Amino acid sequence: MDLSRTPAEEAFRAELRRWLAHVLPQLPPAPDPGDWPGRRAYDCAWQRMLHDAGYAGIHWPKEVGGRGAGPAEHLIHLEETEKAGAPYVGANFVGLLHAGPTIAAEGTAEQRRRWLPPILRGEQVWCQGFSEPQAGSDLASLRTRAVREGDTYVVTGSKLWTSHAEVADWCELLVRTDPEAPGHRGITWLAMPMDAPGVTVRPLRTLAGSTEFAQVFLDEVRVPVANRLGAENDGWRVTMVTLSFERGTAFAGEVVACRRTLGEVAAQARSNGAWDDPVVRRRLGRLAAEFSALWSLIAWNVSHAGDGSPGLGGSVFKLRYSHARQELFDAAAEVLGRGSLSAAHRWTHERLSSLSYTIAAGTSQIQRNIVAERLLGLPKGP
Amino acid sequence: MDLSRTPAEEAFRAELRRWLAHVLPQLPPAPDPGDWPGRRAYDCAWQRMLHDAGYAGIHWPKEVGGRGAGPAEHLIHLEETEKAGAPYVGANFVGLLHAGPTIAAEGTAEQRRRWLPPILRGEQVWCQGFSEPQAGSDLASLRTRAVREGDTYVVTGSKLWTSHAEVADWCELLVRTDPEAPGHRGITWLAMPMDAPGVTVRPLRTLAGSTEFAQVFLDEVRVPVANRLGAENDGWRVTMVTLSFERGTAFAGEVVACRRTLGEVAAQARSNGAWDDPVVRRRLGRLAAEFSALWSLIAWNVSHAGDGSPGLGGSVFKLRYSHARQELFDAAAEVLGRGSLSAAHRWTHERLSSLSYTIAAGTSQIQRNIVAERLLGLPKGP
Amino acid sequence: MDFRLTEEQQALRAGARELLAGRFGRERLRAAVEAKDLDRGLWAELAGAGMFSMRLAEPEGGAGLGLPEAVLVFEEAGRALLPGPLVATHLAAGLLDEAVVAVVDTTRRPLLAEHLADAQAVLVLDGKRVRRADPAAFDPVPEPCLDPLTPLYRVRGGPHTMESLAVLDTDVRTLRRQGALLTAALQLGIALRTLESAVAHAREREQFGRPIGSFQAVKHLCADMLGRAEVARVAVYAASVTGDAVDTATAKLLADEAAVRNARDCLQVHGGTGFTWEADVHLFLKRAWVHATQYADAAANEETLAAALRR
Amino acid sequence: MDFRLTEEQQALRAGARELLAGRFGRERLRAAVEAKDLDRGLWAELAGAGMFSMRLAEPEGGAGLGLPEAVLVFEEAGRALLPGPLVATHLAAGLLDEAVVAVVDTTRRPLLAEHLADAQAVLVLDGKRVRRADPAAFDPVPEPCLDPLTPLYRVRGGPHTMESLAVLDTDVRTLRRQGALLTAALQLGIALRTLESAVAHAREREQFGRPIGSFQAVKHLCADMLGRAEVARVAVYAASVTGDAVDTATAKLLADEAAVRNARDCLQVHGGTGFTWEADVHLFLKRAWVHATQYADAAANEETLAAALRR
Repeated sequence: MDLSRTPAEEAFRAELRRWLAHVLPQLPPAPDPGDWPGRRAYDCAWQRMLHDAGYAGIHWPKEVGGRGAGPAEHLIHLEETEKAGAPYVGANFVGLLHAGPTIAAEGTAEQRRRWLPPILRGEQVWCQGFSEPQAGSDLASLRTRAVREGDTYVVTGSKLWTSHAEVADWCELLVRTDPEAPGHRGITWLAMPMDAPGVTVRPLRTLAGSTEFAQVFLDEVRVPVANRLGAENDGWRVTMVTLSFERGTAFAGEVVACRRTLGEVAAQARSNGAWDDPVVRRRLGRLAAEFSALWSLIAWNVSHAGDGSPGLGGSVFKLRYSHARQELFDAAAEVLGRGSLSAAHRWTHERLSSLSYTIAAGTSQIQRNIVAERLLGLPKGP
Repeated sequence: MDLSRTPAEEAFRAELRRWLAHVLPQLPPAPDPGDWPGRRAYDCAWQRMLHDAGYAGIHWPKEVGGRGAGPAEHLIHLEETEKAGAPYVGANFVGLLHAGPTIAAEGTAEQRRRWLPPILRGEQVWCQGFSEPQAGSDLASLRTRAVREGDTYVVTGSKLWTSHAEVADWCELLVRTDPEAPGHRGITWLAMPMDAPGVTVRPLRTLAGSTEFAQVFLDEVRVPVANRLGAENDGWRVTMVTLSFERGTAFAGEVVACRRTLGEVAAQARSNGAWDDPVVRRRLGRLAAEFSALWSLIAWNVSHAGDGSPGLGGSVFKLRYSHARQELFDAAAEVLGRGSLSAAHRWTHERLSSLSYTIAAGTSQIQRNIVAERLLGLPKGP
Repeated sequence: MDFRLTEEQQALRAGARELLAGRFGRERLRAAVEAKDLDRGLWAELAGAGMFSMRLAEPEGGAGLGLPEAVLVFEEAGRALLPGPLVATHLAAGLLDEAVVAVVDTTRRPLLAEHLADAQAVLVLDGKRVRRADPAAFDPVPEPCLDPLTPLYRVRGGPHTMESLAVLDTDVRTLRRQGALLTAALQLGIALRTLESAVAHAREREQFGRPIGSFQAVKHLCADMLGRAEVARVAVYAASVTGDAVDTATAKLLADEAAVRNARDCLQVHGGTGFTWEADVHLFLKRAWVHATQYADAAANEETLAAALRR
Repeated sequence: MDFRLTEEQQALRAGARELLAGRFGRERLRAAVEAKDLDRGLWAELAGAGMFSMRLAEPEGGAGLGLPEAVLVFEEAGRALLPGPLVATHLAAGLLDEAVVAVVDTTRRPLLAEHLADAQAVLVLDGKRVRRADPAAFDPVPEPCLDPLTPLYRVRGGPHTMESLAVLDTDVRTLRRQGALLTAALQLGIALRTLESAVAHAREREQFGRPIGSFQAVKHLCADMLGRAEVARVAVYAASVTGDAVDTATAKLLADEAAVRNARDCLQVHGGTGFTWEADVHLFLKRAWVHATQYADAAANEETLAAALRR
């Protein structure tokens, strides 16, 4: 058990800090949240800067274009970029954190050469076409269908909760290629160009009032068979390789941000008198413990990432983190008192969007099933 | 919605108070908790005093020997006896609150004449033989078997969690008469004399260190067919008539007692300084709200008792009450601080025995199923 | 003692539900989300039906009804998610003549007030007195509210503003208590409606080849929702009968919790389908959050209850 | 940075587990429940194995190990529900020569101390200093403890008693912090063991024709138990590496909660079968309650954490 940094790790941190201090002031002003092309351009420009400085794909293997850094550097990178207020991964989320790692793990040499470098350079944006109106928690029941015609799949159906669909170049798409096969079988992973004829994107307004997500309609979209990752009908396994992995570190930056927010909530409480109430103080103290332990859990998961069974600790992390994040913004609302009713306060928007955390990417109920069945070995329900 | 008392109700209360003030000082000293014959004698003597004063079976119909009082008098009775510190129903619990009402509802005229008056007069004590080692929450899977031989059932098996078994005259027993029938079917209700040959009682020590319960072993015990309530194989329905009813008012006295305890905990907090901590104060305030509402819920259930669907509100009550009771003694422990470690404090024993409330008579998990399926109409699980 | 609703009370509640279903159904609700302005036609109908004046004596234009009846009507208003300064206007009946009345509670910071622009008069509550003011006296500045159906205003008002206002001849504690109770009734309606919505969705929505309501995880969420709603219901009804301050704190505390947590769990049961702007779940949650800050919040109610223990 | 246990640490933990399984298995545990007295033979073996002296330098008779190693051994002790003043005796290594040492914390009321009659010496902690005393100095009176494996004593000790005691040359804050951390490690062991016990029971016990572990209600209890245990584990390990006061507050807070709530849920999963004296579940719950009051309780830990926010 070693949480200290080696001289090499400290040197990495120092160099990263210097670089961040140098480049961040050069960034253009952040775009308006509703300006999708502007957001794409901004996020991709940032990704290009990371790439040119050697920070793109920090923990990706060198052979696919990454830096090949170890867990310590990976965590330092997440921590320092967050602390410096660097831009989020934004439009490059799916490419860097899901589609990319999936291609790296399951793609042919040709596929890796084709898709990975543009992701790392911030040239191509990916989105994710997994969820469907009828397949929410039960992803395996998806209905979007692909029929093979020669060397092409013809895809028809619709996808929900797709972020950045408006500005994406590619969509990692799960489709049903065998309508007879039950559940997980009969699903195939395809890379679909978003400019293909038959693709329609319609923005979806969330309860927070924003349009972070879209619905994607697919009407006989033709996707080359060469765009398939893995074998036909093997898409479920292909996807799960990364789905479980994703849950380890994808939220590391957010945990750093939550700890910063918690400090701001405490400062607000000190300034408006709420701090005099031990109920408020102790609630914030408890949240400090939770986020501190979640950070340790990430360090633990990252340290064990090479031991096989990647990301099984991710379900435990997601269960606790999603709840803690909601608690944080509830506590912030308590500190604000009647001020929490204002939609203009940025914590209000965060409070609302945090409501999705116990639902998206597997509800807390589903996560508990996964933990109980896969980690604890309890028998499957009927 | 009327929570006021009519002059007649107030007169009933005044008379009851006068009577309690008169008789309670005449009671002998309460027996030692481990002295079962002493407890039986004490509880039966108290029941006899209630009977002679016209307070036995307060809400039982007059035709079976009760007073036939309405819901208001019933609640006043529960409230005043508790407030006056009168003895609990104790050894007569099963007779007065379960076996008796079951016999009243399902027994023949002859059976009612035979068993009810001795219950009301405090002459015969009943115990309950429902639970079994292999049939806890899944009561319907009970294995104690009764084979009919002429006008006799020969019963073999064992029962668990039977209170007052050492001193009971009768046991209301559920047995399996049709081993082929699935689940609820094939179960029969019998009144078994506890002095019948083949009945062995072994005390069971609980985690609280006390022996409130016993295990009852049955080795070819012969029970006359005349002791059967309802038809053969219809025992499940016979029992459920009262099981659901029981959950309405059986805990009314306890809720009064919890409110008194809460006041004592507040007094203790005021005397040891814990009261200065708003976390403690607000926790106690919240418990005060909960117990106040639980009392209102009893009044609500009692007022609606005549409307059919008896006791469906009982599951909701039991869910909340069992949790609130545990919370109360946890809060008491917080107020006592390190003093809560003392086994000599009476709140410690209450804290430990309260742990059974979310388990006994249907775990909270089972209660939630009942609420969801029977009250909310959600589909049964597979 | 008979805690059951009388036939008249049942009829009153059914009438209120029917009126609201007809005049403020789902389409009107969604239209109101976009429109923002108070529907004065509907308001006049509510006034005509006695929603605000019902507790005044008949000679004064009321129906001579009591708090229990008001609570039943407000429960229905909560269930329908009816917008507008309902409680304030009801409390002002007999005190002010204006048709739409808002409340400014000067004991709370930051000083925010709901519905000011729609109101013709304001009840100003501090710790000791009830005053009346014109909305303009507070120099209101619109503040975007998280609940799209509750317009909110940042108001200015120091002691100087307050002392120049006309004092009304009524007891501020009674007014606050009744305001808290009627708000609790609105919350009760929200708690019940979100329970029904969750149950309906759980019966209908299929995942893994079965209605999700057949899974224990969903069942148990719904069972706990019912527990909260029923406990809140008896607490609100009991406080309406006794009018007692501690009973009112019990009612507000439990109804606030039931509304917020039931709306929250309703969203969880709906999953992604409840997370859109077009689904109604969020409107209930946001309104429940607004009401939970009104008249007395959880901290205040718990302290009231604690202070009453072995006084 | 590599948060994994080294091979030596894994071997140490496995060794501790093996030793305890051999010397303090279920039969010995149940015998200890009846016997009450400290098993001095076992104690000597633990001492011989370095349980108390392990952090001393080798020339001083220790193994030169650190807090991370001590935490792993204490986790195993918690898992085995090993009785005795383990933490106090460990803290006293290098300060006192006695084989069995108890602690009296004079900052807490009522003044109760564990294991006094078995101890040959006492570490007395107030807010500022560490002193040593003979157990008799406190005039101890046995007080029945809810945990049958933790003998408890009511002790007398005013300022007069305290000031006459010898002051030890060590920092009270460090001692308290290490005491809290090692107690957190015991709690971690309890949290893990009760999780395993619940899972084993849920796999085996059948109701309604299926193992109860196939029901979501039971599954989700167990999943949340794992969450608590794993979060407590990383918090305890991290604090053992940094030695930091705020990290220790995090560890104790989360480990206390994990132990108490896991033992509680373990009992719920066991249902009636766990409610008997003969079942072991209650022993874990009672011990977890005892530990939760030691060194720093939830209120103290939360205040420590709050104070560190944006200091």
